[in-house]
This record gives sequence, structure tokens and C-alpha cells, in this order.
Amino acid sequence: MITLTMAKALNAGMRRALEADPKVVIAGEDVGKLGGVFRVTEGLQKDFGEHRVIDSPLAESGIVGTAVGMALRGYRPVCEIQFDGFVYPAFDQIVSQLARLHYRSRGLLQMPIVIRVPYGGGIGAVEHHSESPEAYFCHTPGLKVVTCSDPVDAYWMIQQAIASDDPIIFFEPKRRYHERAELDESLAPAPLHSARVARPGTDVTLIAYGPMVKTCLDAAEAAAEEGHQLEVIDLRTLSPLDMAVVYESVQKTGRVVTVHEAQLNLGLGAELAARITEQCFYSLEAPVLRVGGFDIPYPPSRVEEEYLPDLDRVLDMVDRSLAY
Amino acid sequence: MITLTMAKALNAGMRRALEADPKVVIAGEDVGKLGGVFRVTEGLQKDFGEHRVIDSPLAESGIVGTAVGMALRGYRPVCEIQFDGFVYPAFDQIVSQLARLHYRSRGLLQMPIVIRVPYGGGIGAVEHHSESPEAYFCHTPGLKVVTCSDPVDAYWMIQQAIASDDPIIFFEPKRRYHERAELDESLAPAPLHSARVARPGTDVTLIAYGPMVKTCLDAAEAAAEEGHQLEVIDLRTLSPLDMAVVYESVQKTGRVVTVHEAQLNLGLGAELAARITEQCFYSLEAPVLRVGGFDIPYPPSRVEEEYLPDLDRVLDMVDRSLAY
Amino acid sequence: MSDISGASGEVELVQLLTPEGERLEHPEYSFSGDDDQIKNFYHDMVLTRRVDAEATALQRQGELGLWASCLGQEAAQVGSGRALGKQDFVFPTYREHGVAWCLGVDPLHLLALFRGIDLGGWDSQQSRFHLYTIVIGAQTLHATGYAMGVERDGLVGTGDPDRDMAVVCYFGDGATSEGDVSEAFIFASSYNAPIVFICQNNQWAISEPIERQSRIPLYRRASGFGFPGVRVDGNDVLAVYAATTAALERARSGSGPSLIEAYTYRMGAHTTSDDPTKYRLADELEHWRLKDPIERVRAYLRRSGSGDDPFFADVEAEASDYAADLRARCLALPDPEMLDFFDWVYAEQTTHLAEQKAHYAEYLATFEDVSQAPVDGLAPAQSASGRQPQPAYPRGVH
Amino acid sequence: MSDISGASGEVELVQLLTPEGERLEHPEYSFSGDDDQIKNFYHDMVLTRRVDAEATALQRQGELGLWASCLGQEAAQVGSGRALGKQDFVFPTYREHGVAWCLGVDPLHLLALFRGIDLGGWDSQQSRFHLYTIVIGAQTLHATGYAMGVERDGLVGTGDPDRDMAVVCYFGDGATSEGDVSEAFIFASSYNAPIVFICQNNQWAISEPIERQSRIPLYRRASGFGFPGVRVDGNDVLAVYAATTAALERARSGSGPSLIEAYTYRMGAHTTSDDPTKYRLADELEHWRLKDPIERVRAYLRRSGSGDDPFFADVEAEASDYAADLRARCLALPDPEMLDFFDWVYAEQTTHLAEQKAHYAEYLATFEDVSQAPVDGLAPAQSASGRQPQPAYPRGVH
Ligand SMILES: Cc1ncc(C[n+]2csc(CCOP(=O)(O)OP(=O)(O)O)c2C)c(N)n1
Ligand SMILES: Cc1ncc(C[n+]2csc(CCOP(=O)(O)OP(=O)(O)O)c2C)c(N)n1
Ligand SMILES: [Mg+2]
Ligand SMILES: [Mg+2]
Repeated sequence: MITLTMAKALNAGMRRALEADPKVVIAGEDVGKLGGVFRVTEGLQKDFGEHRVIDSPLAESGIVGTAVGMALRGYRPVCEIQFDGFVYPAFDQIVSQLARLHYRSRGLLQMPIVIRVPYGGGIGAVEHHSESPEAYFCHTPGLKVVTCSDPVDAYWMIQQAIASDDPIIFFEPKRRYHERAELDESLAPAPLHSARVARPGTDVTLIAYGPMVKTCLDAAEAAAEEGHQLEVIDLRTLSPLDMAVVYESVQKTGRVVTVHEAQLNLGLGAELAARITEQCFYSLEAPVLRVGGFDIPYPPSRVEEEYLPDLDRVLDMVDRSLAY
Repeated sequence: MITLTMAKALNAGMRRALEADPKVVIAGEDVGKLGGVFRVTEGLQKDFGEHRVIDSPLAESGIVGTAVGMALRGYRPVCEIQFDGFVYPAFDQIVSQLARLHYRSRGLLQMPIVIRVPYGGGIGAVEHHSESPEAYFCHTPGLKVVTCSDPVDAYWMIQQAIASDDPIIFFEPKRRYHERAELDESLAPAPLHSARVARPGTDVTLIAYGPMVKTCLDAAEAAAEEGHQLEVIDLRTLSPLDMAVVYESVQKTGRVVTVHEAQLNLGLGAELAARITEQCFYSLEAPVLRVGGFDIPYPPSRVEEEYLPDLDRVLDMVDRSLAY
Repeated sequence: MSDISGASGEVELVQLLTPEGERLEHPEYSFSGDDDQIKNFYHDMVLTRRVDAEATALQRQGELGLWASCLGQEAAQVGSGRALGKQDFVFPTYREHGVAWCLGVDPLHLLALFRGIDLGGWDSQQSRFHLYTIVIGAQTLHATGYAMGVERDGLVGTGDPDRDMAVVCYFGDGATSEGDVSEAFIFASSYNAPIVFICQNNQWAISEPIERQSRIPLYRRASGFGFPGVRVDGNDVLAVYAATTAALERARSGSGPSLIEAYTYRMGAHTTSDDPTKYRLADELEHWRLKDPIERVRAYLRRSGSGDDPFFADVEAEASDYAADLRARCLALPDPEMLDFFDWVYAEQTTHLAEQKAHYAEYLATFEDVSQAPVDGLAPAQSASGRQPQPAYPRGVH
Repeated sequence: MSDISGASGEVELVQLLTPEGERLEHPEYSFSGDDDQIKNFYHDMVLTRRVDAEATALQRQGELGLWASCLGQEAAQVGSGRALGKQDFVFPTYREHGVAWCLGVDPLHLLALFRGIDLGGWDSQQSRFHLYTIVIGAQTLHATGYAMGVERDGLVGTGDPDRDMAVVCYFGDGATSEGDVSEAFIFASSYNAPIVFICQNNQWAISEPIERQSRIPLYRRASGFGFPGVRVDGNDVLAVYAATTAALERARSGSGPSLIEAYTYRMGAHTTSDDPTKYRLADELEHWRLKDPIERVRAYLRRSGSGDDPFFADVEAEASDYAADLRARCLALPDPEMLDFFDWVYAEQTTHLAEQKAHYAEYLATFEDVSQAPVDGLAPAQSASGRQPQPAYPRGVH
């Protein structure tokens, strides 16, 4: 049993993957000597060499496009995009190539590529360093999208993602990089594409993922003091969604609040609301309510705490749900 | 009163805009001598010159990025992206620059740019030529997104879009380019960002846009024979959504089916379902149901008719809605 | 300022066979094969052209949705395709039918794609010919990444001809403007990847002439990225073969990337959807017709005596038979099944898609109940007018 | 194959002032200004460095979220910034504080951005200094488009110095790998746009050395795109000034784009978040310290007698005062209001956002009801622990 941060857990998970399979390579800007701007790949180039931990030229489309080529050659590339806001130059390669080569080849070719994206706000950064672009990728068939909310999941999920034969966009909640947890390696990890009930409850279901799981757990704690038992679901997998866990919870609580940092309009909350309403129409006591970033570009850091959903905004929405 | 196709209507609208304002320029691949692969810009370079109707190098990021620069110099560029599937190389410039310069400058700079994108399937094309990427842009704050469903709207909306000081992604349903309608220029056009009831009805509301409006009107016609009065809403503006028209309809019918070609998962139907359910919770007799493309990449053309929502699939969903 | 001489001056073009069929010497490049090999080139080019013509005809008759003809580019494609070693791997655009031919890809697969049956049905790993890429320039990065993998596999510079390998990547003149292509040049140069970039400069990107993309000869683009470039007469199969052979050798030996600009001409429309009379003059076509890649080989073979009437007649006959057979096989292609596509999205199927597929299958079944026997594979989608009676609606997860 | 000579050979570097402060002649470039102008350069460079140091200090003290220092690049920035004509327009990265200075942009605006108050608060049209662009390379296309607009406006090649204008675009060595930059080169060349690309090659892109991006000198990239490039000593303010002046002249006269590689060094960390000891050796820093851009001008001015102790002392004093004042103004900057941001998304506000803003305002008001007077502007967001009593919930359109 060891205690480690999410950043270290990801590092350890990648180390495991590099050890386990010589075809695993890591590529990205500054992932080598520097170990990435968040030090998530620290020490890996030193131990596995420049051929396996590759500092890429400053070109995101190039990073993903060459990863596609390496995958065709039998490699399993793990690409790092330095910050969420810099994934867009690679959008074409991700959406039109990476996501489709398996399909285009009628299942003959595989694209075992992981694209790691530190995402989300709350770190006081400048523009383009606090985005939550997950919905773009969830709307793209052919991709799978996952995100971890704590070090233990980080450790296992990165290994599972690397082991997967499908392309996976792996979102890492950068403001949780330095939070710690205990890892007991003897406990078997949950399947990659499964959601989990992070806290059981009976009154309202909070659905969150990545950085917002902690916020929701805090909210549930606060609500408990006021006598409301909130169930918190950590989605973990954003595409495909593990709706079974969600439906089960909703059938019990009849009330749902979705929470994410991304803009509300066409964010994950929309899809959750649509599916839940269709599937649990007669169980819902209130409409699915959504908390999220406002429908404006991420603001400068001095107001980001207001932009980001926090405990108060979550509880406010819980109250609204309960008021139905 | 003249009869014209949607392609000609767009051409006429752009001609009007070029005449009205010397700062309007058109740019894109093959928009000059060829008049675009769909001939939508036919004759414009001949009449307005190479300085105003610009054949661009084959580089979509370049087309949008230089348009941003031209806009900063006071121009009003209208960019053509040749096909929906080729908008992705420009994604970064659209999402991180075009959508944000007004915001970044605290309202000082304006980005009066229109990006025309022929979109959607049904024309028997090869890969990347039949996509419906509108949700990506609707999820992006700072952009406005519109689409026309008939020649009359096409004629006015393109002019309104060019006149707008906000960046607008203008989706043109390519399979409707050759459908005809009568244009009476003496009738004032509706505001750009408004939805319209394309056919009034009482039993179920069909919400559609672009190419699916015709499909829904046909479905309503067929349903009428079976005694069901479907109300068809043509959204016209996808971001911002004109929800007032939608809510009014739903309060009347209590049943909604959304229809689009785009993949269902996180498509526009999701956002519509979420908002409608929240706002009309007590009026809904059935959950908002969605018809759309399947959650797979667009298939080869020999099966596209099965992939695309058609009259049968719409009516099937209407029946399901009525069965609640 | 650094000089940009050559921008307007005379540009050297490697040529080993004139349009009149005369062999030329070149200080750097030579063709060391014999006339039998040249006869094989001739054979491949004629067959390529015949297949291409058949495909165009099929499109005109409504049997294909589209066709991108390679007419006029046979030498650029066969010359480079035949230079490939048996380990080398190719990344094409959507027009490399002649290269596909050289690698033994059944043209039926190409037709199937343009017929709308699939998005690329051949086994690209086995044929060493990657699937066609339609997004302009995107494949240049895939090719570069593949070459980086080859280098990591230790398959360059070993000196063992059975091990060393290289990657060839094709793209058009228009493609050179896409950011991806420049990024590919940067990665290839930075990692010294074993790759040969072959740009078929056919003078046009749909309606845009090469001048819109570059004001200097394209082969010079490479020098700014730190690797060599050369312009060859793309209608001269010997020059293309020689230059490709040399560039492949260079790549396999570990000396890194290079660029070949095959200077040629798109004799046909961009695709069957295009009407080139809108933007280019007939003269230009006439001018290039005189440089035909096949005619000059025929002239040479006649001149050298290696090709006689029976030889030419045989090739012609073979081409006709091949085309007739191909046409028949094309018409016999079965239509795809919509339901299959749900299974090709992921290596590991998701519950969501499996359910969506199941619901669609149930939906389809409601039609079959009515009509008992569907008229053909497309029956369900065609029944939009005659609706089925109310089915028992499964509550759908959409 | 075209030669790529120069790849490994000696590279010419335009230098007009040695690190020791000696003036040099150059066949193509010369500095025709007088010592007063050089004193002004000195002044600008010292002030730039002082502002930069103050900003770094403010960041260390928690007053800025981040700072990207331009330490060591003052000559590249002031030399080019001072060469600008009064019509010319500039597109910077996020590090051009010295250019901003030359264009009269109040450094307070730069601090405000890095403090997290706004995303760029200066009037870019009025100052002719576009907002900072953080996405690497994106601004090169904006600059090119702007230059295309200038050309369309008929403001090149008129010969009228009050009319002709040009655009200057800055970017780093790392940026040259981004597809956008190559596309900008293509558009600029294709349309013969009046633009000067200035690449400050400071040898590093965060932790990646220039060799990762290019194996040949960067200025040579231009030649492959059909326009001239030159490498100047980026720590030599006279050389940078001379080369920029010439390139601007060229652009204004209608002769099209050119590239200047200002060969310099990033003396500090990439940003205050970075720790360069992880990836580079102290030697390198020492080596470059001897080439300091300010020291050599000081040496020259001393040597020529144009700069005496009082002059240097005055500049120093002015810099200190300026910095102290700037610090005070920085600390006095008011925090932004979240609600304002809703109004800056669109030129024409949408109902949706107006409603979202109104709902958020209502939500904020529920807190004020409880606490009567918020302690400061951020009060509502800070009240996460002490919840308000149940408010009367307005039914939200979220
Ligand atoms: C990214 C992208 N943009 C636009 C297109 C549409 N398109 C298809 S082919 C073509 C021209 C390509 O010209 P070139 O590279 O010279 O190749 P050629 O067709 O001449 O062989 C264009 C613009 C595309 N396929 N991909
Ligand atoms: C598209 C994009 N990718 C990555 C980054 C993160 N990033 C910021 S600065 C930088 C290095 C830039 O190097 P260079 O162009 O040499 O400029 P310098 O910082 O040295 O002035 C990187 C990778 C970014 N801002 N934008
Ligand atoms: Mg071409
Ligand atoms: Mg740098």
C-alpha cells in the first residue's frame, strides 16, 4: 500500500505499461528530459530511452498523425497534448483519421492509441489552459473517452487505456494532479468503461466526472448535514457512457443533477438528461438539472472560481431539484 | 417573384452582399473560376474580380486564419469550406481564434466572418463528404450557427449572416441545393436567429433543421393521412437556439421528436431534450424522443439511405411518442 | 537575404526518355534495367490506363458514385510503384490506381470504394498499400509515423537488403499547402525517417493551378526543411523509376527523407464530378498529350525493336479482357449490410452500439413482417411510402 | 537532388555590433542612424528589461499568475520594434514585451493579462499591436490575412511613405513546426503579401532544443516557400534594426514577404512555471551571457563617448521609477466582474446568454441577502462553506 498523487499514479501506470509491452511509446512536447510540464512523464525517458519516450516537434497534428502511422506499424503510442486548449490543431487527425481507421478498414486495422489531455480549470492559468473539450470527442464515433478522478483510478485506467485496442482520449483533471490517495495494488481494478457510485445516497443523484467528483462529494457531505442523502456517480467513462449505473440510481432517487466544468450547451449533461429522461420518464420527480460552466469562453483566472461549478452552485441546483 | 434553387439563391444572396459592401470578400478552394464544386459562387469572381473572390491555397486552417486577419483589417470575409468533412483542419482557428477575439478583446474587436459549410448526406458521395458536424460548433461559445432549409431562407439568411458582426457558421444542406422555391423579394425576411413553425399541428412537435425539414414535412403529410397533426419546427438557428418557439409548441403538443442527420450522441437533439424537459416538465406527455444518424461514422453511400433518418424512422418515433 | 535563385530561372528536370522515345543520359540518375523491364512497365501502364478507363465508363453508367482518374499519371505511378522493394510500404492518396496495380491490389477493391460499398476493402498490411486517404495531406503524417516505427524497429541501415525498408508517401501539388504536409516534413527530418515523399505535380488541384500553391518549383520545398528534393519528368517512367530507386536506397540506408516532384499532368477531369473546361484551356491539354507517358515507351520499344506488333496486340488484348472481367466482377459486387457497420466502429464493441444495432434490427424486422420477403437488400429503406402497421414498440435506448 | 548546402556548413549571421561593442560593416546591411538613436535603443532595452524583471518579481510574490520573460531578447524586440513605420501593424506571440514597449502599449496591460484580469486589455487597433496569441503559430495566419487586406486596400507599392504599410509577425523557433506557420508562408507567398516574419530563435521551445524542430538554420525555411530569409544576430540591436528596416521596405514596396531569423537566446526560464535546470546546462547560459544585447550597446556608447555616466545613471533611475510605479499600478488593478464576461461573447447579445447572466445575477443576489455587505468583490464565490438559507428559486433556463 503506497500513498501517491494522481500525477505520480499516472507516471507509475505508464511506467508499468512501458515495462509490460515494448511496443508502447510515449510522445509529446517536452515529455522527455523535462518530464512534461506537469512532470507526469518524469524519469521515463531516462529509463526507457529516446526511442520510447519521444520529444515531439511543436505540432499537435503531427503528434497524433505520426502516432497513427506508428500504430499501423504495430506500436501503441501514448500521446500527450500539453494542455486541453492545444488539442484543436490535432482535431482533424483525431476525428477523421484516428477515430475511423478501424471502421474504414472494416475492422482490419486497429488504433491502440491513447491521447492524454490534462484538462479543466482551477489552476489560475492563462487562456487556453483550462478548457474542458470532452464533448467534442464524445460526439465523435470511433473514439472512446475516459477521465479519472483520483490517483487509484488514474493508475489503473491509464494502463487499461494503453492496453485497449481502441483509440482513447484520456482526460486528466489537472487541478487534481497533486491530490493524494492510497493505492493497494492487490485490489483488482474496475473495468475501464464502467461508472461507479462514489457515494451512495437516496434523495438526489449527482452525476460528475474528473475534477467535479470531489466537488460533488464535498457537496454531498454538506447536504448530509442538512439531512439530504445525495448519491454521487463518478462516470469515469464518458464515451461510451455506462448508463446502467446511472439508471439504477435514478430509479431510486428520481432526481438528477449533472455537474461538469464544460460549457452547458451541448455538454455531457445534455446527453445524460436526454437519455435519463427517455429511459426513466416515469421515475423522474424533477427534470434533470444541469450545473456547468457558463456558455462563454473560459474567463481569465481572477474570475474562474465563479465560472467553475462549486459546492454552492451544486447545492443550489440540488435544492431546485428537491423543490419539484 | 422568381423561382430559384437553393444554390442559386445563395449565389444571389452573396452577389447582393458583394454589391452592398465593398468590404465583403469571398474566399475558399475553387470558388473562383470554377464557382465552387457546387457552383454556389458561380460568376462572382468574373463580376467582382480576383481581389474579392479569392481562390485560396488548399489549406483550411489558412483560409479561416487569414480571414481572421482580414476581418481585423476591416473586411467581412465569407469563407467556403468545400465539404463538411474538411472543416476539421480549421478547427483550431475557428474555436480558439475566430470564436474568441471579440471576447478576448473585451468587445473591442469584431469578427464579421461567415464560414459556409455544405453539409449532410444523401448525395451518394465518398467518405468525408456527408458529415453533419454542427454540434461541435454549437458547443463552442462565441460562434453562432445557422442553417437554411429552403431557397428563400437561403437567400435572406446568407445576407443576414454576412451583415452580422458575429462569426457565423453557415451550414448549407447540400442535398437540397437543387430544390426550387419561389422568392418574393417584397416580403420581409424573418430575423436570422429565429425559429419558425414550418407546419402547424397539435399532436406531436417535430423539431428539425436543414435537410431534415423536408423529411419532417413529408412525415407530417403522411401522418395527417393517418389522422395525426404534427407540428414541424424549422430551427434555422442552431446557436443560439430560439427556444421560445419550441416551448410554445411543446406546451401545446406535449410530445416532441427531434430529427437530425448528425450522430445522436451529443447531437442537437440532446440539448433540445434537456432544455425542453427542464422548461416544460409538467407539459410533457412523453419523453423527448430523438431520431438521428446512428452513433457510427457515416457509412459508405450504398447504405446511406438506411443511415439517414427518413420518413419511416420519423413516423416510427412519432408513434412511440404517441404510445406514451 | 538568402538567395532564392531558381525561383524563376531554368529548372532542371530529370529525364531519361524523351517524349519521342529517345533514351537520355543524366549525370546523376540512370536506368540500369533491360528492355524486358521496360516492356513490363509498358504492360503495367497500359493495364492501369485500361482499368482507369473502365472505371470512368462504369461511373458514367451509374455503376460508381465517383471516379478519380489517373489518366496521364501512369508513368509517375508505375515508375515509382515498380521501384518499391518487397518490404517497402506505401501511403497513397485517392488517385494511386497505378501504384495499387504494382502492389497487386485487386482493382475491384478500388471500384468497390468508389461504388460506395466500403471505405477501403483491401488488406493494407498484407498488400503494403495503405487505404486511400481522402482528406488532403493527412496520410503524409501517417507515412512519417510508420517510417519512424520502421526506424525504431531497426530496419534501416543494416545493409541487409532483406531487412532494410522504406516508406513511400504520395500526395498532390495542391496537398503541399496543407499544414499536415509541412508537419510531416518536419517530423521526417527531425527523426531522419526512412521515407520518400512523392509529389505528383499534375499542375492542378481541382480548378486551382499550381501557381496558387507555390511560386517556385515544388521540389525546392524540401530544402527549406533540410532534406533533398528533385524534379523528374513524371511522364517518363524510366526517370521516375531511377529517382525513386535512388531515394528508396537513401532512405533504407538511414540517410533520411527526400522529396521527388514528379512533374506530370492530370489529363482528365479532377473526378467524374468535375468539368475542367470551366477553368483550363484545351491547348494545355494538347501540349501535354504530346508528352504522353505510354506513347513514348511504345515509341522507344518500337525503335529499339524490343516491342513488335504481336507484343503490343497482346497487351491490348489482355487489357481488354481484364477490363471486361473487372466490369463483370464490379457489377456482381454484393451490397453491404447496414447492420455490419455497427460492428466495425470499435475493436471492442460497446453496449451502447450493440443496443443501437439491436434496436435497428428490431425496427427492420417490423418491415419484414409486413412484406414477408424483402425485394432486395435495400427493401426496408425503400418502404418509406407504404408504412407498416403499428409495431410493438420496443422501448428504445434510441 | 537539389543541394542542401549550408545545412552543415558555416551560416552567415548578419552582425553590425560585436558583443564587445565594436561596429562592423556588412555588404548588404548597414545602420545609418546616429548615436542618439542608439542611445534610444539602449534606453528602450533597459526599460524593457526592468519591466520584465519587475513582472517576474510580481509573479514570485503571487501577484501574477504567470510571466513569460523576454530576458536576453531585448535587442531582437527593440531593434525590430523601432524599425516599424507609423502605419505598420504587429502580430506578437506572448513574449514581445519589448515590441509592445516600442509601440507605446502600457506594460500594465501585459501585467493585467498575466495577472488573470483579462485576456488582452489594450486597444490593438489603435496601438497597431495585436493582442497576444498563446496558441503557438496561430497569429501568423492572422498577420498574413491582415497583410492581404493591406494589399487589397492598395497600401503597398504606391511609393508614398505616408501610405505604404507592412505587417510584422513574430513567432518562436518552436512555432515553426506548427502547420499554421507553413500555411502562413504559403498564403503570404501566393498573394505576395506585405509581411515580415520575424522568428526569434531563442534556441528553446520550453525544454526542446532547436534541433528538434529543424536540422538546418531556420532562416532557410523561407527559400522553400519562395521568399528570402536572413539570419541576423538577434542580440545585436543594430543588425536587427537594419534587417527589419530593409524587410519592411521590401514589403511596403510590393515585393512580398520575407523572413528574419533573429538568432538569440532565452536567458530565463520559459515562463515562471518552468525550471530550465531540468534540461539545459549552465555553460550554455554563460556562453550567451557574454553576448548580452544591452552590454554591447553600453560598451559601444562608452567607447564612442556618446554615453557617459550620467546618461547611464539617468536611464537606470528612470527604469527604477518606472518599475516602482508600474508595480503600484499593478497592485491597484481592480478585479474583473464575472457578470461582464457574458456581454463580451457576442457583438449582438443572445437571449440565451442574457438569461444565463440574469440567472447568475439572481443567484449571486441570494448570497448578498444573507451577508448584507459582501466583504469583497469575490465574496459570493468564497461563501462555499456558509450556505445561504433556501432562496426563492427562480425556475432557471440553466
Ligand atoms: C482537407 C481537404 N480539403 C479539401 C478537399 C477537397 N479536395 C479533394 S481533391 C482536392 C484537390 C487536390 O489537389 P492535389 O493535391 O493537387 O491532388 P490531385 O487531385 O491533383 O491528384 C480537393 C481540394 C479534401 N479532400 N481534403
Ligand atoms: C498549439 C500550442 N501547443 C503548445 C503550446 C504550449 N507552449 C507554450 S509556449 C511553447 C513553446 C514555444 O516555443 P517557441 O515557439 O520557441 O517560443 P518561445 O517560448 O521560445 O518564445 C509551448 C509548447 C501552445 N501554447 N500552443
Ligand atoms: Mg494536383
Ligand atoms: Mg523558442
